[in-house]
Amino acid sequence: MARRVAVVGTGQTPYKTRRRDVSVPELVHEAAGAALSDAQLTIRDIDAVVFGTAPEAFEGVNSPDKWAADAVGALNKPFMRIHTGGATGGSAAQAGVHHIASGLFDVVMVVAMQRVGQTPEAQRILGLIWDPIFAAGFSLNLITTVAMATSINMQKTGLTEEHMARISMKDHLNALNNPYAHVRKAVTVEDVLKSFPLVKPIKLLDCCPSSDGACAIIFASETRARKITPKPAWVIGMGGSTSVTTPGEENDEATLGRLAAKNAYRMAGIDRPRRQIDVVEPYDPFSITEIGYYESLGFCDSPAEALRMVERGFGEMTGEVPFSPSGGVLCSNPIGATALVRVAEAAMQVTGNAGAHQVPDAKVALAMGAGGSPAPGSATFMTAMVLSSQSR
Amino acid sequence: MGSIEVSARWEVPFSHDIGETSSKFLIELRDHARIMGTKCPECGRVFLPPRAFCERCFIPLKDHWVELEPRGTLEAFTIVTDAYAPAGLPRPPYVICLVKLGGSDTAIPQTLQGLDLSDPRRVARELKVGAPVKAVFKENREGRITDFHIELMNV
Amino acid sequence: MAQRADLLEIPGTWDLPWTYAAGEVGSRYIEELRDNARMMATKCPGCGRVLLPPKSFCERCFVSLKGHWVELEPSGTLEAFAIVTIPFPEQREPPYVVGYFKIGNASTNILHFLEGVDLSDPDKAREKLHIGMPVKVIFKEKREGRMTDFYIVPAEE
Amino acid sequence: MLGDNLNLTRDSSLPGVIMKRKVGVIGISQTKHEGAKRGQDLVDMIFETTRGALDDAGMEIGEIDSVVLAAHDLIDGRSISSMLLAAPAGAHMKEETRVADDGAFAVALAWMRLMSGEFGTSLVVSWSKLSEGNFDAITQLNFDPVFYRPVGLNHLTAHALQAMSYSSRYGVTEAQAAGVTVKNRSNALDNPLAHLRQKVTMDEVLRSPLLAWPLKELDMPPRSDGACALVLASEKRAKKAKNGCAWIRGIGWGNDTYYLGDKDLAGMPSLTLAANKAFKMAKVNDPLKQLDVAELHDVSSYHELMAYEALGLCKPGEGHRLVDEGTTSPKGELPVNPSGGALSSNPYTAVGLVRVAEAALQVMGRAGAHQVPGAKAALAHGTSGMCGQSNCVVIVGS
Repeated sequence: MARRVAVVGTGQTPYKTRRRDVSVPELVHEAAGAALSDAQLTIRDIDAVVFGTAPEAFEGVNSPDKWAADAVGALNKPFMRIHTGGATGGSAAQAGVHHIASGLFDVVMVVAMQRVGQTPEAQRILGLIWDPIFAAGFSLNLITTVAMATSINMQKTGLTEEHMARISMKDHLNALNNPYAHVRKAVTVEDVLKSFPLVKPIKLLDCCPSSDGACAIIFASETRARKITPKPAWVIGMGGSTSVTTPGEENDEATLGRLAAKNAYRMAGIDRPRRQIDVVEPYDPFSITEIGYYESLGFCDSPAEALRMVERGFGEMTGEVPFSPSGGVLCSNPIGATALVRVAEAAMQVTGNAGAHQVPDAKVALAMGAGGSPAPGSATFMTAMVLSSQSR
Repeated sequence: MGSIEVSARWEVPFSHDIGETSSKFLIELRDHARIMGTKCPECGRVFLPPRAFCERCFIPLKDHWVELEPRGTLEAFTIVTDAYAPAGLPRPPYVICLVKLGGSDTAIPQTLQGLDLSDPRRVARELKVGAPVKAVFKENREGRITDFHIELMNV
Repeated sequence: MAQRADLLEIPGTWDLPWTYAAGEVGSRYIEELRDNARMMATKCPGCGRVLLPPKSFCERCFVSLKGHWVELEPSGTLEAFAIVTIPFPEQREPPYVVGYFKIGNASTNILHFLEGVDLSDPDKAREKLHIGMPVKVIFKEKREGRMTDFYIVPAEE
Repeated sequence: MLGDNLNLTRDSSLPGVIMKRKVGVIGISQTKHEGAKRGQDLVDMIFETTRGALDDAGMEIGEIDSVVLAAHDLIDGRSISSMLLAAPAGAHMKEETRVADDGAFAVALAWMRLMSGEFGTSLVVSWSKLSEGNFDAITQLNFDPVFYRPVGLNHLTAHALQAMSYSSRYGVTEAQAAGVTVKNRSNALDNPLAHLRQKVTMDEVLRSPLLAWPLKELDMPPRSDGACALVLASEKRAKKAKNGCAWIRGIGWGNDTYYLGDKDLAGMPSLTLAANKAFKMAKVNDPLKQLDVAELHDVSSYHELMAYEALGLCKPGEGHRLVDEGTTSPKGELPVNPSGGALSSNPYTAVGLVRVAEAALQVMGRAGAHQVPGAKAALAHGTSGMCGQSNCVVIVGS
């Protein structure tokens, strides 16, 4: 990158099933205001705004970014909207970094949001994403898709429902320490296994909730960052990938963020992630996802080893590399904001500002984003960003 | 070239959460036939539709309500004659206007009713920006922006 | 969540009609299904992959696949499946089996329902189904130019 | 001067920031814009266009590092549009991202990605297939469900309110606005890719059916199916381009309030903001003199006049004089929309990208029958949102 860029402030709303007390602009205004006060800046200090939100079919308003522009202080400022499905927050964060790295701006606010509670039929909205000719009409939905993939995984690797339950239990426990988390209720492995079966082998507690919420991050150039805060969180690496994921053709090179992380690691100078990364905020809307990440992000060499790591509590708060100390996507999923929340949480960890869910002495954190879904004609989007307490 | 087409229809029901500020506006309109705006204590601007925050001063306006006179001025209008007329909207021809009410600094879009639209161009010639207008409230109000419409003062 | 009387909701409905063009490749595929009960795919002259559903381009070699047709045997294997026993809005009445199938020598899988499976006891049905099991494509008598002009059933083992 | 081969551009609004890189447009492709490409699916339309841009640049897909798309879900009838449409735009195994804004904003993001030094080449692709959906119903959903949508605002009525505000403020007549349609539709005769290629007379525009006062059918763009793709490259790669290069000399974008009643609808201040940033970067202080051609996003005939004023080509309210006096006609001092503009071809989301493509073709001397002789500096404009809420300006030079 031509210029160093750092996170100098973050803001989040609490994540809830429905925020009846606010409109869309009012919801994002909360997050933007929180980020400004975290950075001790005013809206006049912001040079440009990047907005992220995924399918507008959730809000029921086309281009909700335009409606929300005033609320995020984008009046008379450069403003654009990013939308890469579930990866939106990660792509918006990268766009924010590129705003600054290009040399055109010094301080940029990135805001992302979703309101999944505006329609009773979030799954129906997600039913509108498939190819209209070859995939619509086959009752495909994200739960069915994950159920199919998980069945294959169980047959191939020895993955059990207990492994997934253990991840869910961990994330639910972590969420108890995050005041913004949507689901804040301890669950046991037994609770997960006995939770309502959706599409076998996926059960209710293997899945994320649908959340209303927003997140904002302020990025700054090196000179400005050092003036704004004594503890910037430096963006030392980032990467992304879009890949066609037609079922039947394994595309291991890009699956679960492998390529995105590889690109980010290269920029960050990371060659032994297990030793160099202290904490991970994965994009894991289903309990199965974290287990796959252990291998794809380079924390182990094989899916079988990943299962042993689950059994050892590798990603727990007291484990070798904590995954989702915030409770993760499994406990809060405001879709378009979710990947930006991962970046915000990673920045909070490396600056020691994560409060009750702080990983002690975390210096380097990885934040992931994922969007799209494997289906005929379909692509998936992945983003990875590495934040560090030290500039590179 | 291909000849096959596939039809689909997206029918999605929504229940929009409109928040405290817009709710208060609509409840005042419904229960008291009152038009309420918010006023920024810093820059002094009066917002209609009411805003929960001032986008310039970036401060909350939640408790800064002012009642607005249901009278004001015509700022802009269009006479809609296009055939597109989905359910829930007036049948063409009809008039959409922007009006400032009760000294608000911002204008609100509304329907302008009570005009003879048999010759739209004549109406367009005769309607003038700045014309005095009034809000006319429905008898049976439901807590919707359509609980009132606009008419010219001298009609 | 307790309902607050001071908070209103505004109902709204989206009602958007769409007419999607299937295009040259999609149309030929569907016409072959409808008129000739044939399962056609496109084959990339660059990488040799056989794409089903057929695509008009290869995303890897980034070349057009128009005119590069191959006919597939109407049989194959079950590659992934889910037995759905709960209802999803606007979707098929449960129970049903949805899955991915490798047809003929295709490199990619096609999405479809698996019919002809006794689902009165889903757990028993699950035991009977396995990845890799042979399936066959059955073309309907009356075909209308839709993906549902054929269905897939387990082949006799 | 714009034509100068400047290696350093100092942005005086940001002390200390020096832009060391240069980015150029080296590959361009557009579809023929049409009312309904019924026989061609969206995926194929995007693939053909993207492939065309690569061929134009003399490049293979393997040489592309970055892909930036511009697409709207509700225009495409796909709820995560790029999930199905990124692959035909060349994004497989690439670092791809997408703006849900006009295509000119995708150029802005791609430019930043290249200027950051992270990427050396980028595809920029945008499209719309308006024939597949109901544009009136879709654009009604752009308005909030509480205050704006229930009183009948959509793409047409909102822009009619703006056109009315503008014409009543300055006394702009229907005939003066109609002059824009007459000019752009006449220009389209020289553009084989244009959707509408029939000349219209002043009388025909004035007599066309009234839609929403003061907008008549021929004040408004058609609804088109079409796509556009560009290849952008940093200096080193751009210099090797097969068909030449249009250097991006200046770029700027800006946003105004959403609330139509909060702003002076008779102007487009965010276009002024965007243009001023681009002018500063490109060292333009007299756009009428320094620019040779402009491709503006003419949302309606009135909006082209408003854009002249926002760009500072004339005083507020005097835009029509540039048409009346022939200043913006093909042989005038600053030809505007020699391609025919959106009034002749309107692939909605892609309109701003088509403007950038046309501006680039002009400074490369490749605009064919609608080439402005000797064009060295060109301005392109795209607008996003309703009533000119967001605007982006790109200035390219030879």
